[in-house]
Amino acid sequence: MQDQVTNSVRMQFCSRSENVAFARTATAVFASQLDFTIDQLDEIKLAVSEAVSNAIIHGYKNSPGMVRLELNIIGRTLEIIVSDSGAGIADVEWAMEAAHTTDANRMGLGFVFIKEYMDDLVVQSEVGKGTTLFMRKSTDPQVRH
Amino acid sequence: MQDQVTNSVRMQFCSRSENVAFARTATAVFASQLDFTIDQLDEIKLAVSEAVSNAIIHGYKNSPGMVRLELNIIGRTLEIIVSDSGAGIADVEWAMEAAHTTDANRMGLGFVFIKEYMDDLVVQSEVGKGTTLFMRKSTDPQVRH
Amino acid sequence: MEINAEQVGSSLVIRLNGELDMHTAPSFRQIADAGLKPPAVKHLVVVLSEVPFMDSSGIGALLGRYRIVREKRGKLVLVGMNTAVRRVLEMAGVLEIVEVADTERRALARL
Amino acid sequence: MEINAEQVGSSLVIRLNGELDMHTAPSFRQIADAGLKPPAVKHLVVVLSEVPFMDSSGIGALLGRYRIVREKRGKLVLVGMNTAVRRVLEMAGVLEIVEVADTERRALARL
Ligand SMILES: Nc1ncnc2c1ncn2[C@@H]1O[C@H](COP(=O)(O)OP(=O)(O)O)[C@@H](O)[C@H]1O
Ligand SMILES: Nc1ncnc2c1ncn2[C@@H]1O[C@H](COP(=O)(O)OP(=O)(O)O)[C@@H](O)[C@H]1O
Repeated sequence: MQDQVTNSVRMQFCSRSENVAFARTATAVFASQLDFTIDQLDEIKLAVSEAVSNAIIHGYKNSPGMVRLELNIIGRTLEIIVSDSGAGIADVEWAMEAAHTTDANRMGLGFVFIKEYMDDLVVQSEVGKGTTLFMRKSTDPQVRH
Repeated sequence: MQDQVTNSVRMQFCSRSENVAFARTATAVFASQLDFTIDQLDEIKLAVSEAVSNAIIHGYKNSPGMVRLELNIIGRTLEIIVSDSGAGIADVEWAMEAAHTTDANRMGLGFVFIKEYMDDLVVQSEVGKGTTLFMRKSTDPQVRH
Repeated sequence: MEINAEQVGSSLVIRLNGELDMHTAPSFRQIADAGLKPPAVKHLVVVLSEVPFMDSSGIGALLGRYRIVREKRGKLVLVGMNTAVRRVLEMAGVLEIVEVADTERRALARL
Repeated sequence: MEINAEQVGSSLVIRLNGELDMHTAPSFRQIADAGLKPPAVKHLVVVLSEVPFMDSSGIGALLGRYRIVREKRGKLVLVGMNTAVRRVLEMAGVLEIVEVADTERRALARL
């Protein structure tokens, strides 16, 4: 059975560091329409925080741009799509590995956390065009996509 | 001195009753980037709750549609724009008066609350096209626009 | 929103936990109206201490129940409002027509 | 984020109040690095009991300070993590290299 999108919100905000907190909190508020546990909501907040931070830091290199965040409720699953129109990732597979980073001041943990906490992660990226992360998390951890 | 928009977020969500809570909470989270008091944040939540409820109830008459919510930080002022592409208001001046309502089950308090709690309210509406509320609130209550 | 309803003598006590708006007001309305059906139930006590937020949809739901108990020659008593909720109820003029009590026990003692 | 820093003997105690992410990490970093400048200050105690959230930017800021105290042959002690913060620090392997204490007093007693 293919569930329908029953509720959705699309957000677009400036690539400013204070909006990372906005993005993860707004996502948690929306996500609480499903019966996620407190721990699961914490996991969702972390994943959004990492994805939006990456869009600001790596995508837009801390200069002005717009980050998009789309949330869809599909049955008992929350779909989270974070995208930027920034630098893009040259080698997505490489970037997704633990400790792999192109910024010496960072640790390459973002994708590790997202993979650990989300049921599903798909990354689409094109150099010079931007990056989109498709994430899914179900209230029922048995469900895999 | 004309201040610039320093931060902004645009949201778009389904006209579902559960999104009223999402909208007011997300707005309060974004608004807390300015140094509003707790009371002022409560006032902002109420205004957004009324505006979004109206878009869903009167604009879309509880049928599917998209509500737009735009937040701009301009100096020490928060601008809140709530709009729908719904029914529109035939007589805006009449509708904004206390106890005026076109729905016998309601009380005509929404606009009263918004006017009381916001520094500024402008309503643009066209029958069959939709309604937009422009609201402003400053952390410094002396500032009027 | 969690809603707990209990009949105590001639009063219906409803304890709300959560925000009262257009999304949650319908269940409050339903549960209150069902509890107020029996002719023996005349009064309504609504405990708001765990209600952090209420807007005009919530106020409308309260005033609708006020009309029902008034027809029964009963009273509506509101218990334990926080500042935000008290302010909107005040602005709406609700506090001038309903009774207010500090605690559920005091509310019931008065009825 | 509120940040409170105090030198206690050879230790710098930093008490954080708020979420530690890319927005708030820079001020933590700045205040910690300033407090760790004096050669007499060898250890860093970070009180996390009022930190409801931390992501990889926060972890990066902590690990950067860990490197500084290690060069001074001092220790980094983390105090009072909630479940969410403990989980990400564990996943990142941070809890294997730093010290952990229940209270600020116990942390200082150990240094
Ligand atoms: N939105 C993005 N735009 C461009 N590059 C990105 C984006 N997200 C991630 N990357 C690349 O992937 C690498 C790994 O990301 P991540 O695992 O989050 O670690 P970190 O942020 O610590 O570098 C980054 O260093 C960067 O090169
Ligand atoms: N977004 C909207 N679209 C269409 N009509 C609206 C909208 N907002 C308000 N109205 C009209 O204005 C009237 C007064 O609104 P309000 O003061 O909020 O009171 P209430 O919602 O209780 O009716 C409504 O009854 C409705 O006719």
